[in-house]
Amino acid sequence: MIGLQHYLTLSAMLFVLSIAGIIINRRNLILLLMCIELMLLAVNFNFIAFSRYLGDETGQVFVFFILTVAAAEAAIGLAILVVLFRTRRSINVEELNRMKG
Amino acid sequence: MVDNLLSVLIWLPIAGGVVLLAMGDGNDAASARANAMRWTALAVSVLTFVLSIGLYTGFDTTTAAMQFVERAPWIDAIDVWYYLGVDGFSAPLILLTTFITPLVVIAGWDVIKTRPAQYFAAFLILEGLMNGVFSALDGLLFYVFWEAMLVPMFLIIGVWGGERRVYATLKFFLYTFLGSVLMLVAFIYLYRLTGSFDMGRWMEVPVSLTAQKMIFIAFLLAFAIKVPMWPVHTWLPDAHVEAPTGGSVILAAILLKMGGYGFVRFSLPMVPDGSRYFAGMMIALSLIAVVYIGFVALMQKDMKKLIAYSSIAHMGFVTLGFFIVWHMFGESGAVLGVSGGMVQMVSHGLISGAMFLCVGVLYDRVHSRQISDYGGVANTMPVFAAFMVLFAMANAGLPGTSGFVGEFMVIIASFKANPWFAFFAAMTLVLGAAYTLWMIKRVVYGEVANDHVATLEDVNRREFIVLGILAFAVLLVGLWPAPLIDMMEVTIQHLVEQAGQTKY
Amino acid sequence: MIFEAMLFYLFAAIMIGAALGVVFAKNPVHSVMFLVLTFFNSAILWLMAEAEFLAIVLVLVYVGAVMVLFLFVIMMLEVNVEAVKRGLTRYAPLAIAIALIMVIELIQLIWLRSQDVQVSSSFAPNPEGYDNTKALGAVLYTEHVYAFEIAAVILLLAIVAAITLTMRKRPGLKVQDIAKQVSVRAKDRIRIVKMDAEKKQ
Amino acid sequence: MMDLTQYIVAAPEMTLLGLICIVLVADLFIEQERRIITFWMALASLGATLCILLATSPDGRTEVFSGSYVSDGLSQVLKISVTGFVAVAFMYARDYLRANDLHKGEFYTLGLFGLLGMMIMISANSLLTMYLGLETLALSQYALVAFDRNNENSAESAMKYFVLGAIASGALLYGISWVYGVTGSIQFNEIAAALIDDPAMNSLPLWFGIAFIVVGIAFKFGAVPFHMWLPDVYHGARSPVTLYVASAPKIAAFALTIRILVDALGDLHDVWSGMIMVIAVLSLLLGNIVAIAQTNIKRMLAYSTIAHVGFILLAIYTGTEEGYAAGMFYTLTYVVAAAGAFGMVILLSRRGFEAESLRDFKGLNARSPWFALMMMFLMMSMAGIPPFIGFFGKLNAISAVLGSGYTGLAILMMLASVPGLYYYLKVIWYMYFEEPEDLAVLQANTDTRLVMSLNGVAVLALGIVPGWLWALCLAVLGG
Amino acid sequence: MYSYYLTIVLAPLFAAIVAGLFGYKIGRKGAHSITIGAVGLSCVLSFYVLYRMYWGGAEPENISVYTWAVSDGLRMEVGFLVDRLTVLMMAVVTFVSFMVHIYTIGYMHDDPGYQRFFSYISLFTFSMLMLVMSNNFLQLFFGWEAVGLVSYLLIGFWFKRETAIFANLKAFLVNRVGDFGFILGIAAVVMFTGSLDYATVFGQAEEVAAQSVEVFPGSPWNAMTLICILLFIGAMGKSAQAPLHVWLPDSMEGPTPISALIHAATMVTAGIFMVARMSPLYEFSTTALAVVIVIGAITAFFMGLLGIVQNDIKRVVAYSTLSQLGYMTVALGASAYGAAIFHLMTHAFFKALLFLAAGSVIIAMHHEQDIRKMGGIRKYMPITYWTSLIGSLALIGFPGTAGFFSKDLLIEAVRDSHWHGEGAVYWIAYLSVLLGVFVTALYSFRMFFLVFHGEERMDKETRSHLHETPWVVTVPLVMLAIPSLAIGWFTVGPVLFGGFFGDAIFVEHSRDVLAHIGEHWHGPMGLLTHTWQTPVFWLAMGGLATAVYLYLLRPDLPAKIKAKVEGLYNLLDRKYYFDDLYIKGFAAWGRGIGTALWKHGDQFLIDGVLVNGTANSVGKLAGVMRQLQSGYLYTYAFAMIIGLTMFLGWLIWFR
Repeated sequence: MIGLQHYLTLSAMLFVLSIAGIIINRRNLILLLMCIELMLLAVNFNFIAFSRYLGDETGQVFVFFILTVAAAEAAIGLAILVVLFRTRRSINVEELNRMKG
Repeated sequence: MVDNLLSVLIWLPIAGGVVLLAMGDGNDAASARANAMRWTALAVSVLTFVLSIGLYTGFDTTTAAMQFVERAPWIDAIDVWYYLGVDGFSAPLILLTTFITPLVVIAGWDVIKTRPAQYFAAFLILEGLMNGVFSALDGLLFYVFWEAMLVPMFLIIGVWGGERRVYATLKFFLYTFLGSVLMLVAFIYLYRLTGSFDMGRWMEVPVSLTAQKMIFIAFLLAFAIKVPMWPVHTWLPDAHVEAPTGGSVILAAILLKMGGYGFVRFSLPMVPDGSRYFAGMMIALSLIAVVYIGFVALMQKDMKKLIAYSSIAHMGFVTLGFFIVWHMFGESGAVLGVSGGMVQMVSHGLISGAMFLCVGVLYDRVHSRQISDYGGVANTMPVFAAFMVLFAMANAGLPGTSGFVGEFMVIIASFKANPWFAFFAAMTLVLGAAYTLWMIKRVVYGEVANDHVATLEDVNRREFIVLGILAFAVLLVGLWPAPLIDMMEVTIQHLVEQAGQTKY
Repeated sequence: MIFEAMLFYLFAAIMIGAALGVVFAKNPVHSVMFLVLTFFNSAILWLMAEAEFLAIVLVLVYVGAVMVLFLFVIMMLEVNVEAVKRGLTRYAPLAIAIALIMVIELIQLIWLRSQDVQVSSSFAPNPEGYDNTKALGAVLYTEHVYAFEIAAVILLLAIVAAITLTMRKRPGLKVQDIAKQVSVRAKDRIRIVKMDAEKKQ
Repeated sequence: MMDLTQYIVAAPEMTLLGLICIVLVADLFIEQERRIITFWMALASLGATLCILLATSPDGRTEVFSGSYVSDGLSQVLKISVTGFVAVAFMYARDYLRANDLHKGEFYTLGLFGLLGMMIMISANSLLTMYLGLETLALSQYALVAFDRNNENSAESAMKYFVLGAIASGALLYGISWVYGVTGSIQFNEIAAALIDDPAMNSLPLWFGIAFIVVGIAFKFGAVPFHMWLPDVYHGARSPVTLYVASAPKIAAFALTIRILVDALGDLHDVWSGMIMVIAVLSLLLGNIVAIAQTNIKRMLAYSTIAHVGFILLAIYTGTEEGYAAGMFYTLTYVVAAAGAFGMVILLSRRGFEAESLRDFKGLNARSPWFALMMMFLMMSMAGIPPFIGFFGKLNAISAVLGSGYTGLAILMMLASVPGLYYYLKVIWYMYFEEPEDLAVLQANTDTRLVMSLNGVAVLALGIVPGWLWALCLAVLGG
Repeated sequence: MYSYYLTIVLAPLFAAIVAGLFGYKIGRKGAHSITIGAVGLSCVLSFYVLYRMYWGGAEPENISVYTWAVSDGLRMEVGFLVDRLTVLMMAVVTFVSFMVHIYTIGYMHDDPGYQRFFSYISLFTFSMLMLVMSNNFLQLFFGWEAVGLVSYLLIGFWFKRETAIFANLKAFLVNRVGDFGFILGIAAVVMFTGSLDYATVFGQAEEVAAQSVEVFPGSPWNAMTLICILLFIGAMGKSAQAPLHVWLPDSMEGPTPISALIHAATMVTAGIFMVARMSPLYEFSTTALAVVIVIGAITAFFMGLLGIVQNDIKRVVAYSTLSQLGYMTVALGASAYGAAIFHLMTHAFFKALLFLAAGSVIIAMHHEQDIRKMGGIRKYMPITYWTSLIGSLALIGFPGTAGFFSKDLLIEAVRDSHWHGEGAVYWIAYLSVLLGVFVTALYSFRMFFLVFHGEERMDKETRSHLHETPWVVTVPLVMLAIPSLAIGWFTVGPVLFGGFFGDAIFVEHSRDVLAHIGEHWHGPMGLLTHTWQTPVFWLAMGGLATAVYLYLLRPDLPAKIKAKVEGLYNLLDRKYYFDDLYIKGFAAWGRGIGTALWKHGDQFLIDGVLVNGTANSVGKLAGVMRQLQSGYLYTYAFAMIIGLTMFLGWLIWFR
């Protein structure tokens, strides 16, 4: 039977995958932003699963707000990306190390 | 009489220092403004000293209770009080502080060329804070003064010091800070135990033996570094060498005393069992300081370093005097040892201060502290030579000078504790004479060694006054220490009782 | 029920595959496309969990707006695809190990240690006449009105921030000025220059 | 019909939001030369908010918006503080921004949005509100860090901040989802009540949720190993932004911690305290040690922040009211000193010159004894030397730790501050013992100087009368 | 009488202060007037006190001047104990000092440090008086060290001379080694009696002697033995007993009046005085007395031998002083305190005389001190010659001179003190003093003949200026020659056998050799008439004759003898290698330890490894740890994830 745990598992897989994506990626900052979207998706899975399991809409409301915030976040993230590209002419993760130590 | 005398002694110099800072930088040392600052500084410090005499005249030598007590709430939430008072331990040290500070001001009169206002202000503020350390009866208040004092000293060494001043002053600050952080932990532990920062209650509260040992070690680190005891002494020679003359004087004369003061004010009465447990180790360290450091001092090539090392050796007597208490508890001798340690502190304050001033006099003229750069100073500076030999003799513990009193009492008392203690302690008679007089031989006596020495001018009036006053003090304490000892006697008896109790 | 489970596994598998594609695709545009696929599949899975409203919102907002934004930025930046597609970081093996540990931890949690959750029970069916959208609407403007207002603030903030960061007045930019165009006169456009006729040499 | 008057307790937020909108719109119509008007409007907004805050001081605890908003003593004090610090940040920022052609109204608007976010966090009573407040703050901070669009460092640090911040909020959300899943509620008091009703909830799923939440909190504070954004952001952002980021948001982070870990999960102290302790100790050590190696004062202060966070977290770790109060006291007093220190960086900077290297402090005593003195006060306060206020922060924190019986931790806290002292002394050393390399006159305006002086004197004055603040902290956290 | 005592002590102090601080104001004349006046006053009053005490029958007085300090019930006072021992010492000290003051006017006539010198010797007089008049150990120690200080200052009076400042440092340090024992002795006294006051301490002597103390675990020492030996170590330093004698010959670097006053007559006898003063203690420890007698005997004989090979006129006298101090010490060890003090007194006169005479020669020779460059001075300096002769005869104990009475009886007392048993101790002591007599005569007249007789070996320049010294020099010579010659006659009886010292000296009855000898005492004439029966006389004459033969009749012989016994000669010439042992041994060793502890202990281990090492490793650690902050986003994220994973792992597996 498909139930809570299946959804949770799916969510967990997505979550881990997104994190792994962030760590192992050294190509492209846009990919990082996408991984973040994936991560939020994983969270949303969790909320929906729990919401259904508990029979309580609060979880879904939460998802609603997460989606909103994620959109805003994506906007700002992309804006920063644009700024970065304008100053650097690059969005390579490997080159993002002017400050360290 | 002044009401709130202790507060005045603390805040008057600090206020004076703030006024000096506010008067501005006065970078031109020759300007009338700079001159006005000097006189202000002198006036404030002398006034403080004059007022502090009231501490002596009004002192009741028949009681071990705190006197001149002031008490006002400070931080209600954690029961911290602005609580001041003096007893036989602190009153002489406050007098010493107020006595030395004007001398330091005079000694720095026209020697300090850069930022005289800040220089004098630093000393005045330092004086106030030191008085605070000695008169605080609230643990937190004590700690505040204790730590705050590091800041002006840090600046004095760092700004007006010699070549390697930064290294020296950082070492000084970090070393002493390292020592006091654990003391703070111990304070807070006691606070949690009693719910109060009142040092009187800390002395009464029962503490388990394990805790006492831990607290003792925490205290030990703070005070041993300050004293300094072997092997945590290495900051001192560096700090002394690099400090300006005034800084060295204050450092040797008063700052080191805080370590000793800490032992009698905190370690012994608050954790008597812990102290007893570690007494053997403390005695061993003290004796190592006397002997080991005596040998090390012998080989120094730098006068200030030599005196610095001799300070360590002399302070070894202080700690020795304090920690032989348990070897003869219940008999006579315990009080004598502590008393000797206390006298040694005062006396060392005068002598080492004077010695550093002597080196300062030479340094101002030749700009070298190396023994090898001198020789035959007596030819060109006879008066100075007389002073220097006098202080050297005092440093070597000649009877009739203050240097003898404490050493004598401690040796007598420690012989009773164990003849071997006295044996090693008395080695200072030989070692102390050896390193001090060998230096005198190489610096003061002999043929004129070089052109620098040939063109030396004898002490001027300013230097004469400073050295003369100190010489008088050294001889006075040496020839008639009774007033000093009477001041402390009852308090010490009380301390020995406290140290003998079992608190767990 | 079996059918439902099969569907779930099918879409879940596609979703995970698409997510892997997001992470490992070499071309960022492909990544975005994989991400769109992931979102679509999630929407289907959410529908299966009877969260219809959110499923629709996900498709509309995410796929419709956010993903387009991503694509737009990728295109705008004209990132040299070849230049940025080289391999993984040197942490990759370690990162995968850590990821595996984390998966193990989460599996532990979800399948073995959640005593209070009944294993493999499907969700309780919603009561008769339940309308997901209605139910959400009922609480969104009442119970969660404060959060709703804040969300509005966040969107406003996002607008302000994005504009602040990206809008710039370039000096050489050519823009139309209608008023100027309308009020233009001939003499502004044409200058008659009198020249001497060319001389014969 | 609902009783709308109940919403009066949320008046500060509402006022602020309204005023932000006014500033936002007004700014559009203000010419660049008169941008100062925006500054004054922003300050006026802050002033108005402060007035409203003071006017609506709550007696006891009030919940509105179906329990998602709470107003109590803690929120009151913290809100007043953050408002004040944002104002201070603005005052420091003005001249700097003008001198560097960065004087845009958006700086103030974004700053005010951030403040709104902080206030929302402080008053949050549900995980949802907390999350939204957190995002409001975070998003405005991302934008502020990237504010100087032509600066490579700013953009880079903003990017790092953004990505890591997003991961952290992702983790936080994941944790929230588990807490919600286990307890069935997102309201703090309901969670707490649920935990009491059903002890079976105290199990691994909940703990996992807590772990993820702790990650979010630790990130916000900048505790090791979630600290890595912090040095880069402090370094890369322009100094006024650094000042902004380093001051008020720390208070918000404290509120976040208290609201979630204490209000909601206070009974699970033994679950989260272990994690808090580990990250606190790591922060203490790493912050103090790595700071030694820094040559950039902003980076140095960043690492010192990490170390201070260790102190704050250890105070919270104790799980006692006294510990929480000590954490609050420490946070507030640290922020005063941090604001001053970054303010000094701003003060020393001028057009085209960022005074962010330690060497730029060389010989400050010769150039300006007064500001050298102020900087010394600030450094001594951070180092915890009495009688400056930083000392009392340390004192209370250690007292709380010791009071809970963690002697070893207390000793560690003190020992760790010894290397810490070294780098603060280094600043003083440069200011006092070295000759100036650069004899340029300080260019700051009178009011900036005044704020700087007040800030410097404050750490001393507070140190002389620290009692009221401590009593206040105890009172608002005393339940 | 209190004010008298106070005047005696303080007048020289006052003069010293005036001459020292205001020397340039009052001038040379002012300086010497005031100091001589003050010391003269002291001298007169001392003799008055002596007169009152001895002839006037005044009782001994024990007066407290002021309380120095009281702590822990231990009263530390400054006070005077004036009894018969004290008054004798006071008289001797002030008289010799007075003579030396006068003599100094001539001797130091051309010295720029004239006022300083007078200040010092007056200060010395004060210190010495404080020492002898003390009624407690504290003041004793004060005087003890104060005379050491003045000695230090005076040996280094010509501070430009490298040898002088070497000698004064050496003197002070060697004395400090003695004081090291002395202060421990005082500490032991306080430990067992709880008092510093003589009267109290002596009163408890018997109880103390019954106690024991474990100095080394498992070997209990008698408390009194410990006290007495420790105190005696102090006496060894001050009275230059082997092996702490090395400073005294070097101290001849000081001006000659000093050698006379301090290093012959007074200060060096302080040790003798002290032991005599402590006789109530020493009498309870025969072990200590045995130590005393052996040390004294070794000093008496072996230091005398050294005198034979010395060529410096003052050093010869100095070694003779060492030897004579040894005699006194032996007497102390034989419980013949009276004899020791009596010898001390006569020795003070004739040795001061010898030194001053030597000084007179030195003045005449323009500060040439090498006796090989003298000779035949007799005819130029008659007064000096005759007074020197008197002094030398007194020194060798020529019958009738003061030295004769004191030395003869001293040796007799040693001979009779059988209570040490007939073992090694007795024979060492007795043979040493006997053979010492021969040696004394030999070196004394060797010097005498080399200086005053024989061919004139000085250069022409010197010879042309050679003449008798002025009256300020010769008058003291004469004044000292008189008692050297005569004082024995009328003091020997009363001092030794007449109970002169009263209660001041305590001798346990069975050991009271002097009383034993006194039973056969028939006055000085009796002693004189029997003298040819004693080995002492013949030994002295033998020594004299040898000197006559070697240095008057066959002046070529000594060089030949020297060549033959070169090994022995070198041993003597290098003073038994004591200086080498101390300077190349102990001093170098001490410096080595110092360097080692400093360089390896302080600089390397503590500072280098522990302090800076820790600081550096923290710094290095910082450098390493900052590498963690790689600047790469994925590292940062990775760190967070690791942290998160650890949390989760901890919660699952370890909680």
